Amino acid sequence: MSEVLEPKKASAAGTVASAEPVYALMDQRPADMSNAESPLSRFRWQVSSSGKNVGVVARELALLGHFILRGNVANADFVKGAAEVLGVELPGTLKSNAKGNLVVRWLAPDEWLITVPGEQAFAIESNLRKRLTGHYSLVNVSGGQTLLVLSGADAVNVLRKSCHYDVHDRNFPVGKVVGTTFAKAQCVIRRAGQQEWELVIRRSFADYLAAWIQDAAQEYGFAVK
Amino acid sequence: MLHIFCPHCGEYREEEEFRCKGQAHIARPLDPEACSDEEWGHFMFFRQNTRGQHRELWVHSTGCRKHFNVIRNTVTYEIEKVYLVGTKPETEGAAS
Amino acid sequence: MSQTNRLSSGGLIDRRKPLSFQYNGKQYQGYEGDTLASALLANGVDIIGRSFKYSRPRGIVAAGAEEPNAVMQIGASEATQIPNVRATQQALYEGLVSSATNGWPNVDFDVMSYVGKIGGKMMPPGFYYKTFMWPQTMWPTYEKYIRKAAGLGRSSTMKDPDQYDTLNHHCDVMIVGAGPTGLAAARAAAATGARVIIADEQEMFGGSLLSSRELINGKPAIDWVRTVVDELSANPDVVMLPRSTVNGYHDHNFVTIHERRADHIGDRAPVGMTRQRMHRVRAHWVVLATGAQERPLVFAHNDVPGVMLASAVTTYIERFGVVPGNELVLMTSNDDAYLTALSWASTGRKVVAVVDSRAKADGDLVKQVIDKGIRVIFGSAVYDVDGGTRVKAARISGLTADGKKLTGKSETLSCDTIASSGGWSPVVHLSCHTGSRPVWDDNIIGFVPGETQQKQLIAGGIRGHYDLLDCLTEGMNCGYVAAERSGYGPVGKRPEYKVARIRRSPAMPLFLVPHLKPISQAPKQFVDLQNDVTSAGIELATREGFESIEHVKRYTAMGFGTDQGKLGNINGMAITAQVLGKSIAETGTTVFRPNYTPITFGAIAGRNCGELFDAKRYSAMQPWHEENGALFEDVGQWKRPWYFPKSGETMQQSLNREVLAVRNSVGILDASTLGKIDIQGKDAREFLARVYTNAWAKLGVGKCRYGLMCKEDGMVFDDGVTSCLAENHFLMTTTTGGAARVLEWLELYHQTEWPELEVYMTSVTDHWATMTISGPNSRKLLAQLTDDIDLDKDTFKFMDWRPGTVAGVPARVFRISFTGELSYEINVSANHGLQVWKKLMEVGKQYDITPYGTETMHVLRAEKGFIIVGQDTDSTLTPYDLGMGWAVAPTKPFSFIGKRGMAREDAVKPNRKQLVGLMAKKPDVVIPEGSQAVANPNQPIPMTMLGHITSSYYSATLGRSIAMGLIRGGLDRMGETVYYPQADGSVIEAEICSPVFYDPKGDRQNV
Amino acid sequence: MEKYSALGLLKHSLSNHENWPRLWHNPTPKKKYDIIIVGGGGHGLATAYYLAKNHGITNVAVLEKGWLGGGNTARNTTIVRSNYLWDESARLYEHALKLWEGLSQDLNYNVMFSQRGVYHLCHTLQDIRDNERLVSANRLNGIDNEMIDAEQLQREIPLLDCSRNTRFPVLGASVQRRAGNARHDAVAWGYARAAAALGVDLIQQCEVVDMVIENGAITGVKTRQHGVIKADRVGCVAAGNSGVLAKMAGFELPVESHPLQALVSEPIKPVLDTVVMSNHVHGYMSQSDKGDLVIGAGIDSWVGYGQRGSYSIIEHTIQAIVEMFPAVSRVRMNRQWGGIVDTCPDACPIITATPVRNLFFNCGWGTGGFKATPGSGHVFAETLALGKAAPLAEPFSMFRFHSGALIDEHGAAAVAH
Ligand SMILES: Cc1cc2nc3c(=O)[nH]c(=O)nc-3n(C[C@H](O)[C@H](O)[C@H](O)COP(=O)(O)OP(=O)(O)OC[C@H]3O[C@@H](n4cnc5c(N)ncnc54)[C@H](O)[C@@H]3O)c2cc1C
Ligand SMILES: NC(=O)c1ccc[n+]([C@@H]2O[C@H](COP(=O)([O-])OP(=O)(O)OC[C@H]3O[C@@H](n4cnc5c(N)ncnc54)[C@H](O)[C@@H]3O)[C@@H](O)[C@H]2O)c1
Ligand SMILES: Cc1cc2nc3c(=O)[nH]c(=O)nc-3n(C[C@H](O)[C@H](O)[C@H](O)COP(=O)(O)O)c2cc1C
Ligand SMILES: [Zn+2]
Repeated sequence: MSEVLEPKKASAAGTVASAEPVYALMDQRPADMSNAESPLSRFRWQVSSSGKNVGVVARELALLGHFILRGNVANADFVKGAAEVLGVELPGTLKSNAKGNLVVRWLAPDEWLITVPGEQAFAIESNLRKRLTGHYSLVNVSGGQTLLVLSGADAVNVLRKSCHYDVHDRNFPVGKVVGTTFAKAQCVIRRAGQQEWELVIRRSFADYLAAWIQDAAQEYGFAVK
Repeated sequence: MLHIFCPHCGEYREEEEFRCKGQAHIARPLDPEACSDEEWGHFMFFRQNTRGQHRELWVHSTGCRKHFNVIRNTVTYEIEKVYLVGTKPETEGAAS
Repeated sequence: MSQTNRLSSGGLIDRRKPLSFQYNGKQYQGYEGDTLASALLANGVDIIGRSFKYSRPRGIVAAGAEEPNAVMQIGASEATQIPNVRATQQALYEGLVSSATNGWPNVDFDVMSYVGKIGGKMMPPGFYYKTFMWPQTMWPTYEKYIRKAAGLGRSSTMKDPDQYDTLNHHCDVMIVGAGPTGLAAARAAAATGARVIIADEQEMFGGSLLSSRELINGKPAIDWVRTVVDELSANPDVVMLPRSTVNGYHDHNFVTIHERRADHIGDRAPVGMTRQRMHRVRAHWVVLATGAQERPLVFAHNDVPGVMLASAVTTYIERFGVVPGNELVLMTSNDDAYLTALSWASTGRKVVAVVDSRAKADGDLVKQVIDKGIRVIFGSAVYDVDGGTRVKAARISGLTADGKKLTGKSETLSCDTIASSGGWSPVVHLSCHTGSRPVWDDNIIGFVPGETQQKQLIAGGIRGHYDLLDCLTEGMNCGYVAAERSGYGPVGKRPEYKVARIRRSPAMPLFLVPHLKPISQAPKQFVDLQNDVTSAGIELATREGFESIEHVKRYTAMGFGTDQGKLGNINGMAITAQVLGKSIAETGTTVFRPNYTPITFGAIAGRNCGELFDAKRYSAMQPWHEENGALFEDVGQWKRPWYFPKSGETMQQSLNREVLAVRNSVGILDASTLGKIDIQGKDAREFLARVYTNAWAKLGVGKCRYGLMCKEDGMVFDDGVTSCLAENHFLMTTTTGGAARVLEWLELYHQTEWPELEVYMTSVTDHWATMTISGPNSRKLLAQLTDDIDLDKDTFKFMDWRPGTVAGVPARVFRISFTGELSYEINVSANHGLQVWKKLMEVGKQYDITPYGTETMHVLRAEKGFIIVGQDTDSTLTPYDLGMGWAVAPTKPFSFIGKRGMAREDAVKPNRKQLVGLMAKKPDVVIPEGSQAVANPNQPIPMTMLGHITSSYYSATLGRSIAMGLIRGGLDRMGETVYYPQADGSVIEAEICSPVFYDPKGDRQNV
Repeated sequence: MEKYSALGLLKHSLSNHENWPRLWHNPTPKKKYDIIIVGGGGHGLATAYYLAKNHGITNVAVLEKGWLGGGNTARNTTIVRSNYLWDESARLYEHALKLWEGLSQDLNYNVMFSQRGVYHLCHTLQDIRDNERLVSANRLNGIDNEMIDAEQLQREIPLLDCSRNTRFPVLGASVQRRAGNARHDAVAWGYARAAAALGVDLIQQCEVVDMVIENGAITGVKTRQHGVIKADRVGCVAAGNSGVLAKMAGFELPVESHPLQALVSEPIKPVLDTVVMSNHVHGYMSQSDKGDLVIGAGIDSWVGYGQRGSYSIIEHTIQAIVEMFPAVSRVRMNRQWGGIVDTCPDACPIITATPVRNLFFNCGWGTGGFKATPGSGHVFAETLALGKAAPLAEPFSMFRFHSGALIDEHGAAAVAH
């Protein structure tokens, strides 16, 4: 494709003046969450028979609010605004910032994943919408993905069976975030603790990945919390 | 198995995370209607297919999803340089 | 059975742990620490197989990866059969079941060997190219018999009960080979804090030291090995992989290692353990410490059981406590083989003579042998062997100084074992995998690794450096250098190694021992034992013009076997050079490629089989579909409900029921798999205008529009509905299969062509659960589930969307239709998809709501003439060809993608294939999809074809069959008849019509 | 040329095979030829043979930079079939298949052409539709091809897992029974021998490094080893290196060269006596007369001239093979290798005049040109003799990429073969 050295002027053909809101905002959580199904809520885990040492523990952090935020870091007000609303700075390359239950992960130079407790989702979305300026995008993807935390001494080995990213302490310190391939899917991995790895799992791949993970973990002893 | 430096992630990553999108720097004609069939066909299909130092476009598809350019030797497979879309590599290698 | 050849002491076997095993149906005993080969030798088994082409009896030749003969069938049950296992690399375990691979009726008495004996002369290399040509029709018969003779071992016919897996690694220093060199390197690198991996294909670390009598720092070498192994094991940043073959060295220092985790334990892996594991390593630096393999000498009848490699004999004695014979003749061109004579003599068995091709030699080892009173015959060589199933005698003769001719009288030395050594060939294989070519080094009489692109260091035997002290020092230095270049060290104090040096006299380059007769007339002198390649065969190949070493390889099959020519290749190259009058350097080598030794398919596949072969993608409503008996269709990685049969129904009956339910009341489809892309930014509209063929400037908020996407060539590649959510906010849908492709394509254009456009795209395919309710009762149904969406037909019009609440869940409802009926696509966050679906089913019961799958959806849309990209299109069709010119806005200001392409000379030709409707003249005949149309079914073959049927169904709505298809110039041929000749000879007649079979005005969706 | 026969073999065995004649010689190149063919692969050698045999043009040289047949001809998985979708390609490949059917006799060299059948598996409903379309088109074009269901398939190929337990169950297959495979090296050697016997100069270790072009017409080529060699016409048949040669002549081709890999197992007793290919799970396999399972792997997405590709491609291929043939899980892979395939955007070859007068190209066969070897040589010889495209070659001009008259065979070509 082309080498764009001098960006052409955007054509203005598309813009029509209108009083309509610029972005659609919608609280997508029903008041009654009792029937909600997270991507892994129905998965029938096969855990190791009791008595065996447990090297890997899986735990789903279900039904959080997930948002993809995109914007330009050169826009100081966007960066500032996001930090104001989120209470943490937008993290730089391959990093995450967390404040309580709110975690912001770097996904790309202009893209972050924000996860928050489900009940705060709409408030944060609204506040971001109110505060952010310039060219940006904010998308609620809460129904499309979930977090699965793998912990235990052998969690790292499950990762090594599943993706080729270097998970050694020296390369993957706590707090780092990496988007990579995982089995035959894509996955964002954050090291949440010394022995804690948090995977962002897309809903449609959830059964496959869960089956993959438990299979990989069997030899170490596997439990689900 | 290539080991590719993603300039956006600032790290080397495994080839499986990327996809090669072919020759780099193929300018889409600014006025397609002014192109002859031959010129348009050339834009779409004809390629340098360089043996040696080759510039190509890659995308970090399972990572940051960003495109970038690579100078790679198609015989030795060594990657000589990686640079952002919209920039020129600092040193001009003799494109062969 | 007694182990007649077993020594009572010595070696690294554990005599307290006897193991019984089976070979060719008989029980034998060996010990823990044995290989199958050492155990067979201990039991005095001579013949372990028959050769491939001539069916000659063969014995064990080597002790490692270079073994060409002892390839056995292993496995106690059908499902655990493993063909072609090298006995020299198979650890013995209790209950191992093995048998020889070739030989009929058995290896000791083989009928085929007579064919080989009689027909051997008729079977020079390439004989089959010259025969079996007449009569032409006989070839399949000839081939059947050729194939019967093919192959070594046999594959299991059952599913493998074992599992395999893969582990990824990254390291600073990857060390291949755990001989003295590799261990010294690992120790050095690890001391710097670098991350180190060291792998060796043998059962334990130590390499050549496992059979060495040398001392390191005053202690037996094996003690040093144990110390280093303990030291490395204690370091968490060192990964140690015994029984692990580095099978491939790939570009950018990517190394694959095949670990046999359970092959030494039993017939199959213990429960909970994978049988084998592939390690995929990305290394900063690679140190190759793969050592050297001994080269045999080539002489007549050198394949008779009892002819072995000198170093292998040493290994069997020193490491396994096995003396593979009683009377040894040793044939050598160098000093090292004298070690074999010393070992043999130390067991109390007889060394008949050492036959040394050199006029003289006075190295330390030579002196020791002479001092022992062993007969050493200088300036001579073994040129022929007596014996059929075991060596009976060696024929020796004087040899000229250049090794080209025999001189003097010949003598016959009776013996049962001939060990030979023609020097050493560095194990350069891995260094060549990434394209580097080895170079010949006259000093060491061998090929060494050539220049490489890789971050690779080489040390020890692989460089032709065999002195133990040199190996340790070089290994250590490489370890430090590799670590330092990876950013570690330097370390203060380096270990010191004290090893007594052995003085060696110069070796002689000798490969083929001449015979009294010329090569072509001499008895067979085997070069590649597995493929029965002889020096005469090589000579013949060159005589016929096959002069390149690559031609020689392919014409003779030299190096094609499971040993990949480890034993024979260099000799073959030397012989080729000799007969061509060239130097070995000029002749060169063939290409060494992965694998170093063969590795199991299952291991490479790892856990990616069966259920885990590929992701199965499901929507949020999957549990319901499963519970309600859906059958599934694979669409990309998705499993989509295909149809929902009720008990006793045929497929067609189900489809009819589902179709009519939609037409008459209401049906429900899980449409979640459609690709969905959220697009935001002030230039979103402009972006859409560039990537779709139609116009987007005026699409108002709350409105939806269908669009076609083309590639630059103007051919349709995806389609879907995009909705305006807000002024700068759109939701695009794509085909199920196209979702990822489309998003990547959009990003490509945005990032590389139009970065100035302010637009961001985010996939929301998984986020939204989408259920389509379709049919005249769909509004009524929806009305019962929402109180905040005004469903009035004039407010919420066709191609509108509205936000609101459905079944208590916030939703976006799109009034779009792929069935032609009044339809609503309800989108909710997928966390609530199942609950809303269930509610719809529950409330819909009163309308007999009917779930339908992709097949019914296809029928419904075909009744309306709606296309499915990928089924009705095939990347050769423009929107105009599809009769969808209405979806192209050629006057848009920007030259949208595809515009120029669809204006090319060929794309605007009048008589292109165009999509039309087709009605079989007999309404109950469904024209098979794929059928090709002709204007005249009676024309001779090849017929002129007009196009093919892309979609074809029985329409319960219309009570007849319908079809869509391509017809050349079809849009102008309405009403004409075309013919579809079928495989059974019948011809289906059909009329060209509009593809809109039902409700052409669209009244049903505009209600 | 000495005629090969069983009797001859017996005769020669009596003289210890000391008197076999050479299959070809190593002539010193002449200063000028009527026609130079660049590339001594199967296609180049076949072209030379048919030029001499059919057109009486024997003042011909084949210039090969390495050893005869050492390019993709030495590296392919030897599948031969003619069941292509579009009329243009179907005609070309069927022309080739007909020539295959008498090739051993024609060349007096047994190329072991074995019509053991080639199966295309269908795993999805769309696969079925595509194959039905192909079968129907083939039938009306006079090319044998038929659909069979999963049960029959299972009976015909016991090794194949046709159960419902696989990730992508096999729903059926199309099979061309006249298709099969051949001994690849023998094809090159047989053509070389026959061409040499008719007077063609086969010059190995002779790399073309430049083109001599005067007034828009080619007059010769410059070689690394032998300087300039003149010719009235030049035909380039250099497969993966076609782009490099085009560059020498000053133009680009709609071709990219990619690594394509293949691999073999150790030799085992016969378990598979046909060729099975699956586009969907992406792998294919046959068993050679020596007993090794011959497996074609996928293509790397990047341009590569190194005759080797990425390991991940091998992994995917073997996953597919184990998925299709679970019984071979314990069999081992012996060797892998790669070739450089010249791929065209429409997965169809280019047989063409070029912007340079008297210079012709035959390339773009990509992952599937072995099967075309006799037909390609036949048609290209005619093209070189005529000085313009032979009728069967006409649709395959490089200029179709201007007009848009592409012949999209991706569906039929799909996996590499
Ligand atoms: C792994 C693999 C599997 C395949 N499987 C199949 C299959 O199953 N069925 C099938 O039909 N096809 C298959 N193919 C494709 C097939 O191999 C090729 O299309 C076909 O062999 C091409 O033949 P060729 O004679 O044109 O090319 P080649 O055999 O490659 O010959 C071209 C020759 O040109 C020479 N050359 C290049 N540049 C120069 C120069 N500058 N000067 C002099 N000489 C030069 C090269 O050295 C080479 O020998 C496969 C290919 C590969 C790589
Ligand atoms: N001339 C001689 O006397 C002579 C000749 C050869 C070797 N030796 C002795 O051999 C030693 C040479 O030491 P070295 O360490 O270089 O070689 P080595 O032979 O001791 O060790 C090499 C090790 O690498 C392993 N190996 C090779 N390829 C492998 C692969 N692809 N994957 C996994 N493992 C692989 C081998 O199994 C072996 O264990 C010295 O001790 C020397 O005395 C002596
Ligand atoms: C159909 C076919 C079968 C092959 N069978 C074998 C085999 O049994 N053993 C082997 O070592 N190589 C086999 N090869 C591979 C060749 O050794 C070699 O790798 C290939 O011709 C490429 O050449 P190169 O590796 O020298 O570059 C086979 C190749 C083909 C095309
Ligand atoms: Zn990146």
